[in-house]
Amino acid sequence: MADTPRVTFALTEEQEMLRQTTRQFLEDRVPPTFVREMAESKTGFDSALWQSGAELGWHSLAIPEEYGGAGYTFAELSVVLEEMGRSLFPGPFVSTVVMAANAILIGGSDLQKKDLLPGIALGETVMTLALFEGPRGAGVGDIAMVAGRDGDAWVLDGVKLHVLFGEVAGTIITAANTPGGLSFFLVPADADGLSVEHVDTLDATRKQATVTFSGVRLGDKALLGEEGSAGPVLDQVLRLTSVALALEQVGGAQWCLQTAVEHAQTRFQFGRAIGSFQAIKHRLADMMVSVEHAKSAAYHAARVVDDSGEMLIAAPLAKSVASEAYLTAASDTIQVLGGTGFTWEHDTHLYFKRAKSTSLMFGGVHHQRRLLADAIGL
Amino acid sequence: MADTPRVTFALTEEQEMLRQTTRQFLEDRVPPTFVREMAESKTGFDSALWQSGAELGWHSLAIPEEYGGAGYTFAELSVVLEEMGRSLFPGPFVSTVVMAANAILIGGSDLQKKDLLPGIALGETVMTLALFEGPRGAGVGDIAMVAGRDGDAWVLDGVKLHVLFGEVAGTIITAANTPGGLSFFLVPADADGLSVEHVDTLDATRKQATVTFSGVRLGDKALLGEEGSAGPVLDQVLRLTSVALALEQVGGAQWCLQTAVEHAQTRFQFGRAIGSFQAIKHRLADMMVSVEHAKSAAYHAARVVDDSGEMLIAAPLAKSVASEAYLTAASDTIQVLGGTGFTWEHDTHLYFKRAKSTSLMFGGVHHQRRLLADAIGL
Amino acid sequence: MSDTIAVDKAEALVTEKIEELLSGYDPSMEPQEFWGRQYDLGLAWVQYPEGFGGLGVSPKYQGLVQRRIAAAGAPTWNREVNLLGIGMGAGVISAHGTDEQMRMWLRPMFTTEDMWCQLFSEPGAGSDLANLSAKAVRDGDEWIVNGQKVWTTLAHIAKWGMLPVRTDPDVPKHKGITYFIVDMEAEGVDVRPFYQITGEAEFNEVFFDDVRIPDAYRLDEVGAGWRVSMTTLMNERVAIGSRSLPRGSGSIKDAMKAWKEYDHDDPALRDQLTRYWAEWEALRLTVERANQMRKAGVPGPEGSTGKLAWADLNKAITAFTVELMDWDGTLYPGGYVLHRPTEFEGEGTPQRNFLRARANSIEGGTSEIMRNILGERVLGLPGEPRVDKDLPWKEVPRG
Amino acid sequence: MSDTIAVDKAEALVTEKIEELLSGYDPSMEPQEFWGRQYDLGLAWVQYPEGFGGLGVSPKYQGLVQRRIAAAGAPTWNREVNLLGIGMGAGVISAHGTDEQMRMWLRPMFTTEDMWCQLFSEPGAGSDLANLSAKAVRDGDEWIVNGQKVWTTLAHIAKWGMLPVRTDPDVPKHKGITYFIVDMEAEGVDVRPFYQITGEAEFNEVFFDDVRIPDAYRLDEVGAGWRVSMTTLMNERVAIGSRSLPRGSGSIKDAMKAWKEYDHDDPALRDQLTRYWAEWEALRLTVERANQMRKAGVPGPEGSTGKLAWADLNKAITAFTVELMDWDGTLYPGGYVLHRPTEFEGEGTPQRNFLRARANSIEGGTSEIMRNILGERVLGLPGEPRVDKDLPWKEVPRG
Repeated sequence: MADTPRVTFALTEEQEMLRQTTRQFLEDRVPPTFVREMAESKTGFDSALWQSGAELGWHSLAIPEEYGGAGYTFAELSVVLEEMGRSLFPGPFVSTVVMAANAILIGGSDLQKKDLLPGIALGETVMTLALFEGPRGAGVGDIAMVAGRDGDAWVLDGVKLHVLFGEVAGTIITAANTPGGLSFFLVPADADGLSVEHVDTLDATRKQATVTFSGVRLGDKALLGEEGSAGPVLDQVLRLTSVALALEQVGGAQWCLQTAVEHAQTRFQFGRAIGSFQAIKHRLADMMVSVEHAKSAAYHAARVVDDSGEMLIAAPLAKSVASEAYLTAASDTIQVLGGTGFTWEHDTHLYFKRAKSTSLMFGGVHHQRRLLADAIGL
Repeated sequence: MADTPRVTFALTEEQEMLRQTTRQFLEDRVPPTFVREMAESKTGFDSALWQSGAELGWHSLAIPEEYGGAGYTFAELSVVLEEMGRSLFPGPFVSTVVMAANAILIGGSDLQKKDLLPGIALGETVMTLALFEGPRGAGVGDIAMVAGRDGDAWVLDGVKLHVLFGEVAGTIITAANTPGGLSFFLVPADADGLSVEHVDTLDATRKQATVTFSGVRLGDKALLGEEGSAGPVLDQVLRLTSVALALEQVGGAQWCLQTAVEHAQTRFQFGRAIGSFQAIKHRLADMMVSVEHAKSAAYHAARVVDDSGEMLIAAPLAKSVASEAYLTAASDTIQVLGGTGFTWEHDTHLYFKRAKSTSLMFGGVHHQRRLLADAIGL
Repeated sequence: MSDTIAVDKAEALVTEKIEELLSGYDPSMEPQEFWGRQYDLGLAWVQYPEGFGGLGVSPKYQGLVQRRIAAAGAPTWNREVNLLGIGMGAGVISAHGTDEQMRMWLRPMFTTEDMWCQLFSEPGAGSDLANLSAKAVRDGDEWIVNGQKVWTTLAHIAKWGMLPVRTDPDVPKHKGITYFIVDMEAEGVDVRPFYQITGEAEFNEVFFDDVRIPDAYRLDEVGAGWRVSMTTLMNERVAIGSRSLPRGSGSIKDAMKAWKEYDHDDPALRDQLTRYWAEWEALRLTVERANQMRKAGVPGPEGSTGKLAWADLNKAITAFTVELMDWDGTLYPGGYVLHRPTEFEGEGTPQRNFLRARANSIEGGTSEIMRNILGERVLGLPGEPRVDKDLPWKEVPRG
Repeated sequence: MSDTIAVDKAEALVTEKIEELLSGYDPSMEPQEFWGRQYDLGLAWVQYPEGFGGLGVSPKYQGLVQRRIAAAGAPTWNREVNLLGIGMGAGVISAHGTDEQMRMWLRPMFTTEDMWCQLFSEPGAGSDLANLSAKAVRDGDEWIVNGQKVWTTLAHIAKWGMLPVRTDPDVPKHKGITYFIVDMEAEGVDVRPFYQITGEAEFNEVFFDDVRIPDAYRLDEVGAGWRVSMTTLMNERVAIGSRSLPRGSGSIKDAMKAWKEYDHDDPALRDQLTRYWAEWEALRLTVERANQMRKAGVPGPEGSTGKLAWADLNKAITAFTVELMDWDGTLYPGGYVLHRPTEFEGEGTPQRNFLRARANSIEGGTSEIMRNILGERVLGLPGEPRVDKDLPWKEVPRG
């Protein structure tokens, strides 16, 4: 193993300020009532909110200046992602700004970057990735769709499942096997033969769609980057996605901890605040420990995104540790809240569903640990 | 899966009396001071105690009357095994009465049974099985030693590890591969070319030896049963051994629970008995739950030993569940006792070492669960 | 010897009554009619006195009754339909009620004509049930009730409710409670659905606004309500913890199914699934052992562990099942539909079962309370220092 | 601006002193002599005042000192040799001692000429340290001490001991304690080995029989001993929880080694090992983050979780390592030999490390106490009702 990179955990003043303004904005604009509205809506997308986020600079943070971005790093973006997790931010941010933007940034031609990234940075574009065809979708090996050749055209036939916010994406980047290997195709949402169908989700704040390709014909320009180049790009994008989700999880887990602690301080039973009982107090202490560990793993990962060797370790580490911390935190928060935590009315179930759902996306904890085991030579 | 057998858990009056007399005897004759004496001794064997146990009928319980036994069942033997676990009974009881006796009973010829079993029933014989050659010893597949043929003689060369109480066994039943398959050989302790070497054990109350065969020559009479017949016999013997160990574990776990509860009732800190703190109380409640589960699994197994299909499930179930219950109970008892539990002086560490050691013998919990998974069709 | 004769006589009596019941059974008969006959023949609860659905014999014969009825294909599911009545209410009424009360309530409960519910929890009284603040004030031969109850299962279809309320706020909390049976159709009773994280309103909130209850509907003495409530809860917990199931049924069945359906082969997941299978089986065997020991009259600690062990394990297994579904586990087929079931909801999708199971460690006594009970009543560990036990109820701190 | 100048000046001063120390270093020099020079140059604890082993500058420069000394190949291991002195005692003496006391104790402590031990726990005062009953009675300018202490690390080679004792049994327990430094060679001090489950006597029992301590050896006021003890414990816990280790070192290294040595390939075990690796790495990163935040002056909750998380994880990993050894894990090479180590015992066989780790969740504050501290001091949860806090110590129930 190479030397372990030592990252600086403390936020810069600028990052600290970004956290403050982001949190403040989300508290004002994305209260639980709004989250519920989005959950109950079909698309889960609010264009005004989307535009406001872009105006605050969220979308452009990690996009280089030459492509219309602000030229900051993933460390800045990570602050926003954590706060989004804390507020259960609904909408296609991860699929557009983390997944699609990085697929383009890593895999696209310079022309494509110049063409596509400014729209993402400005909040004009919503994109997503349509990757997997079955429930076991976590990596390149899970993609079987083949792009056929008909004259000058690529022809796509097949069904892609679990496409995040597929209904609101203007462009869907899909992956299919071509003679040259796995390739990414940029598919406009209005392409002939493309249909997008809503599916109901456990976490109703994060929408999914089934995308069906029925003889969708695309020109060579639709190829993102070179034909056959998508495999390693996708690997990188999935690692970044894992880190992004881990940061969200850290934010959500902190909401749970805070909510459970506040309840334990103020709910009285047997003439005492229930937080004075060791059964509750010790559970919350353990919750704090695991949330702190998740933070460390996620913050570390967010600071090594450019170190491809270290990312093989850092990304699955972050996703597995943060998944378990969030799941436990959300589940234990329900328990600490008692009956209240089991009601539709209280917000905890929204976090609980997010926790479970996020942990399963792009490979659950067992899958993440397999990746990690490979990386550490086990 | 076939219908689940429904066993009767309640003890008969006779079994209940057996439990009382066994417990009383063990309290009188096998107090912790005696156990420590045996642990510090080289052989861990006390012939007077051995003889007394035989006089109480322990050795003969599950041996058929035609072979000099009392003709009871494993259910009666299980009562004794549980009480032995509770008192950390030192000595070659499991290796002789469970392992060797059943190898003979299941695999021996009628003549061999008539010849060998009465000695076991009477407490005149100490035997053991020498099976495995490496740390991963849990089944037929882990035996590589080959018995060569030289004229009329079988010639054994090799090293058998982890032979329980090998130093005090008069006869060592070993397993080696012959042209006909895996075969058991009865080897007298004084055979030429046989050497037995003491090894130090984590649980000093259960001795082990390394047994080296250097050109040990044996006649056909040394074969236990038919040549090549040992495989299925060993499978059965190992399942019975697992059940016997599970019963011991249940007895030991109950000692831990009782010890921890008594300490929690009488140790005061902060002006209160520590058992009044939820951290301790809830830990003990959980310990009780897992001990009760272990009991159920072990008692069930002890009552289905003659149902070969059910034993495929019941034996690994019992060993895996009882191993985890005992390990947790012993570990948590140290924690409840605090510093006291960590001293050499207090008996808890003897149980803790027994718990760990027993869980690893003949396949740890992961191995047991693999067996169980196979049996339930996973 | 005379015992044996008595046993033979009792068995003969029960058998005779069963014959009579079954000889009159006709598959076209309404279940309620059949259960009425069963009650009248003393076969509802054989241990109850004659005239109250019983024959005054040992409860062990009830098993015989149920087996014979089931074998004949006659209906046996009234307990499931009216669980809170037959499973809990009957025991409480027979232990604490007058003959007149038994006569009034037991038969229509058994036939399921009258459904029952249990009005215990309040917003401020969950684990600390004795802290309840719904109150009743005496007015001649009646009591006037005001207050709010929550988590009331099936209150919207129940005719009768078991209702402990505070009748004296000036004495310590356990001493000022009285237990009533309330007519859920009485004026001033308002039942509202209470939606859970699944979107179902299996439970209700019930508001009492000057509801009048005749004193004749009081169970046991004024101020004895805590004792009566404890009988009810004990019955509930034993009922939850002693459900006997076949091997491999319940939530582990869903997990095994998902393992096969999703064509898994990862040995790490297999090990975890096997571990759950083993724990579930050990729990099942423990319930079986406890039931046997209870019937044999030698109940041990194994009888009190079921509810706690089941809650944690069911939560874990349902969560693992959804994990086995990978991306499919992130779906919720049909979406969340706020609705109000009219009977106990059966099993649903793995995702729904996973969500529903979150309440297992809360409903019917939280796992924390169960651990206190096991620690104190079974293991004999001392209680905690109490700040609320001897104070007048109205002076207990409430945050 | 002036801050920057001050910083530059401090750094220049420290650098100058380091140059002086290292220019006088000669590899043949005895470590104790070198440490004496380091002390005299103010490089022992740079933040302490001049004349007491320091230079009165920010503690952040100590890192520079240590790095330079290590780079020069000069000895740096005095902290490990005299951990209880340098790691805990120094902080307590500098916070609560007089100039005279600092002069007497700090230098020989730093050079390791005088070893130190900590005499806190008693048979009746473990988690409840404030319940201690070893007592001191004043006799003119001296105090006479009687009582027993346990779990005293290295008491048999220590010159000085940190000793809180009860000086007033008539006030509540936290108020009647006074903190002394005791000469372990004084008459009436009896140190006996206290064997642990590994057979080692890393700890001792210490008996005090009319031991006389000059009043000049008292730290802080009479009755202030609880406060002084808390400073000591806090130092200890932070020390345990903030040890910074390279990735993959410590107990996970043994586990990885066993995995390879025993040629495992079962993916279920691999998953478990990877899980431990991940938890260990997350703990390591948390310690690193906490240390960074502490140095940056913005300590957060991550700074208090290390001891608790480490204890549980180290226990689990050492147990798993032995599990990976299968039958070999049932051996104990060399057997149990009751003996008394003269310094901190290093790592041993996996089996020995497994046994030794059992104490991790007990020593230096049990995990239960650590969870109380995290819950109350970090999360702000209320304490439990206390029956012992306001009573005179002698009236507190003791079972």
